[in-house]
Amino acid sequence: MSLDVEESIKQDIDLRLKDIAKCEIQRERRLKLYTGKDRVIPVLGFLKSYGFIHLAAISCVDWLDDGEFEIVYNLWSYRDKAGILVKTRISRENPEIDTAIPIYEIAETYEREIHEMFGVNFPGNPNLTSLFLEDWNGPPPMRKDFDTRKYAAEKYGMRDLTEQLKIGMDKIKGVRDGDEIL
Amino acid sequence: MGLFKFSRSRSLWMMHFCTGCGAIEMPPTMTSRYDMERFGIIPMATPRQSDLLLVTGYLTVKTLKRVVRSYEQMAEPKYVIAFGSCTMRGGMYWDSYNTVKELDLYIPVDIYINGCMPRPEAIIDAFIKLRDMIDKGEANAWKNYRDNLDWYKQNQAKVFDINKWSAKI
Amino acid sequence: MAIIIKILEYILIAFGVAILGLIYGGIGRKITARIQNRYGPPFYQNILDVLKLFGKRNEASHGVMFDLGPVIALTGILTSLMFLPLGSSTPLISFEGDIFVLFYLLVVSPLGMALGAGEGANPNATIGIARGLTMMLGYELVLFVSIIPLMIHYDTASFYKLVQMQGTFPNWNFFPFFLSAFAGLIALQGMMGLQPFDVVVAPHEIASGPMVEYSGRFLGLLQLWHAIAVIVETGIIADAFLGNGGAGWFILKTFSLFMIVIMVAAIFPRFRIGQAVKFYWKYPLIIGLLGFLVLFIWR
Amino acid sequence: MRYFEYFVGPQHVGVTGNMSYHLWADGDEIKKMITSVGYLHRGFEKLMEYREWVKNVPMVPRICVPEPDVNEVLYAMGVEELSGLVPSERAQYIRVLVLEMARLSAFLFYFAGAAGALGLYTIPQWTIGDRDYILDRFEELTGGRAYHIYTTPGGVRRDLPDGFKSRVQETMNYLKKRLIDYDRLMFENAIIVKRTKGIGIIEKDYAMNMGVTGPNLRASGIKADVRKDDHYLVYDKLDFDVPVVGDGDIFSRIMQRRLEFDESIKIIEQVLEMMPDGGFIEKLPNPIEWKVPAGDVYVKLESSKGEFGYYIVSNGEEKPYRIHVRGPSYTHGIQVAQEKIVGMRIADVAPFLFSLDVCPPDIER
Repeated sequence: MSLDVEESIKQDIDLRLKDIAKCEIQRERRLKLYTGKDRVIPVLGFLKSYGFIHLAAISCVDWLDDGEFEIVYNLWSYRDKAGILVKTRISRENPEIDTAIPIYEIAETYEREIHEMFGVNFPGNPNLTSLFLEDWNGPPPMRKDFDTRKYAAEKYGMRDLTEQLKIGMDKIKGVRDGDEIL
Repeated sequence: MGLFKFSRSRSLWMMHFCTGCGAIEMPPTMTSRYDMERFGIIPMATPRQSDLLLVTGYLTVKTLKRVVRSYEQMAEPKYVIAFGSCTMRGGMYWDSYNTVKELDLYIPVDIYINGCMPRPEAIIDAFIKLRDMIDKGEANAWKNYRDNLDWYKQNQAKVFDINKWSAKI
Repeated sequence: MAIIIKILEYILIAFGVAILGLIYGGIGRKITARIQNRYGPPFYQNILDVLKLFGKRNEASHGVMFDLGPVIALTGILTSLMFLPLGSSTPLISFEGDIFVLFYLLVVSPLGMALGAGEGANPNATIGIARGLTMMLGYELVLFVSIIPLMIHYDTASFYKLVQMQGTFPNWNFFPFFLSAFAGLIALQGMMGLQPFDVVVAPHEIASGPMVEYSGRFLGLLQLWHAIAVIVETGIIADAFLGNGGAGWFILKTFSLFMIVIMVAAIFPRFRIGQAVKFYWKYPLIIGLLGFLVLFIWR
Repeated sequence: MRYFEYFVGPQHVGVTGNMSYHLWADGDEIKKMITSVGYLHRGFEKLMEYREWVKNVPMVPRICVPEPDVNEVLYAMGVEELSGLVPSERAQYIRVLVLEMARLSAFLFYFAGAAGALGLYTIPQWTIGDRDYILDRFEELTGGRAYHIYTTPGGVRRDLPDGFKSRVQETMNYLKKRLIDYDRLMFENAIIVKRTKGIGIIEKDYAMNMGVTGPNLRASGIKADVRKDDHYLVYDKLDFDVPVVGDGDIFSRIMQRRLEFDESIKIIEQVLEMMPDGGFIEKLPNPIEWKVPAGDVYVKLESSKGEFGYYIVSNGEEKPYRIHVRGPSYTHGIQVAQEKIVGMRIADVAPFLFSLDVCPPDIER
């Protein structure tokens, strides 16, 4: 397999975004691009004009140990048939990154979700209301320090069924020992 | 009175509310292969007209509010069939932060169907069981709700703000 | 004395017609089911449904008018039943001009429904009412246009006389006035509120429309209204175009018409309300107007 | 100006699942809509972080209910790419077979929904009844009707049963026969054409900018298919067309699926013919202690609704660090529907939403 298309994309990106972004080829039809928090919008603007018109998703990864959130913009070019992951890191203390709506209109919903699930703020996004959760009172649930098991046990506490289980187990045992006719 | 009871068990109108993934086995049950209209069960568009609520799978808190509200709008006598493991003890989502685990804490349940997800045969079996239960006068979960309203409301209040979300009976 | 017997007779007829209408509905469901490759409910299913609805413990009420709505609807259709000759039998009330009264009375039921559902204040019901009344503009016109040639031809406005003068099999109005009959049949489809004209209930759009808030006994009354309406509506077409005859023939004719309507409904999707009314004002109306030509040719 | 407020869902026949729309209408014309999703949010992405790599296999199919196999295959593809496993060719062919059968069953579901929304209640009865024959084949192959949990990282769980190929071929022949009836009743029905032509148009450029994918994008006139562009499994060895209808209205979206239905049958027949012999699963490490090497990967494939994608991040532990699921309905279910529904009639809301094939569980996960 040849990586001609990927190489040429990398060359173009390196040429245009030499100082602000680092590009690497992951595999066939997949590239990665690392950039700084403040440079994301110009980088995305360039990539869109380059042909990456399809924003497939915006993901967020919580790197708890590093104290950072990683925002991953997932782009695809219908012309070159290649995808690129644009990654940037923002601090966990004050998570804030400019909205990508001016470039990709569809970013609105993705940013809304990340705002709700991670508590990342997107200045410029007019619609940062809750998307999936309603009357949510806990911390943003997708953060690594949110323990869903503890939260679920506290909120939805299940009934203790050990007694019933014991009765059931005794029945099974009785059947096994031949006390009861099957 | 016997005639009313007979007709009650043979004409169950179910509410068209797909609350979870169990809803994927409802269309086959409704349509030509399994055809539940044989038993007089047809989907109805609104809670007012329906007798049977099918909780098809896990309920998120957001859906639970709507389910409770829809359930309270149904005219008595009304019956509830809950689908799948996730309505019993949380099933696959036992540690999820957004789904309720035991459904009968919040609304009364006549019949649980186990499995993930129940096959159409299991669903039809549940319908037949419910029919027998109504004939024998055992399907009384709705009376239970009426009698123990405080207990149910108390449980609902643990999960959401009932003053905001649930109608007063 | 005679009047008491007549009233008793009428009550019996009304009861019988209601049961008959429910059984038609059940058989209709069965036929639809067979078209759809399935077994279908028993033919008495609709009777069970109504019984169940009357056996409900409580129902929601939104005020006096809301409760009265179904009653008005049922009264309207029962009154129109008084004017309808069931085959060759004399209707309870018959006078010169009763066709107009019958047509007026047919509007009472939807209006009663509209008044009742309107008080429910459910947006779905409101849209459903608006659609129902608009729909009436479509099919009523066509129905009238299809009946008028008969009235001119027999020179009477009494339904009973019209049916009597028409005679039995080879003398059916259907043969000379087949264009009018065809228009009437299309109007029947709309009157019964079935596809492609089921815009009023349209579950996918407005969740069963005007009936959205009704439950229990009120819904039961509405079901009864529907059952009687089936007989009255098919009865009008059967009487006007398919000759007179005994009660057995009447049942056979209305049932055949009902079957045609049900089968057409099974294979058509739904019009948008605008399209439905436009459709009525175009093809069936033109066909109905062409029906007038028969008057000039035949006479 | 005060508008008429009107709710569609979550308890409503006219929604494509458990979601709701808040509409403002002026007479019969929609002026504004707000989508409300989240009724099915189970927090899959969080739950997957708490489970071992193998334990997630039965978890993922629950994400998209009408077409669960895409999730299994995607998850397997992602884990394989991270850990350097390559499934045997036979396993890849079986995966294609499963995917295409799932696509057919999802399309039959789609026809049922679209016809039901238009009031043609015979088609749902037929298509969903016929879909059961595909489910029968699935049951024979995997043991499950709805959720199959058949594809695992490294291959598939078991080999094809004896005589399976001929029975799949029989099912395909039956479906081909039935399609004639469907065509007559639905796709050539004058009223359906009248109801759906020119309504709910999604323009080409708009669709591309809003991230609409799959059949909806092709119905708008762009020839893009993940199976061709980002070919995975053995799709590059198979011969099939990508039909493009191109008008972007409701009718073309329905027709798009109808044409792709034929292509999927074609693919299945080819797969049955070309399937090589060989093993069906690679040797896997001890599943409890399986540590997938650190790294991140975005895998995607073409589902019946559009581009389904998994972004999987591993930090070299027993459990995934983060999995982001890109559901195809995410774009057209929320923003596109919200913007394009303005100006439509109330009667067209349900057909429009059903024609877009919005699947709430893959939006909300």
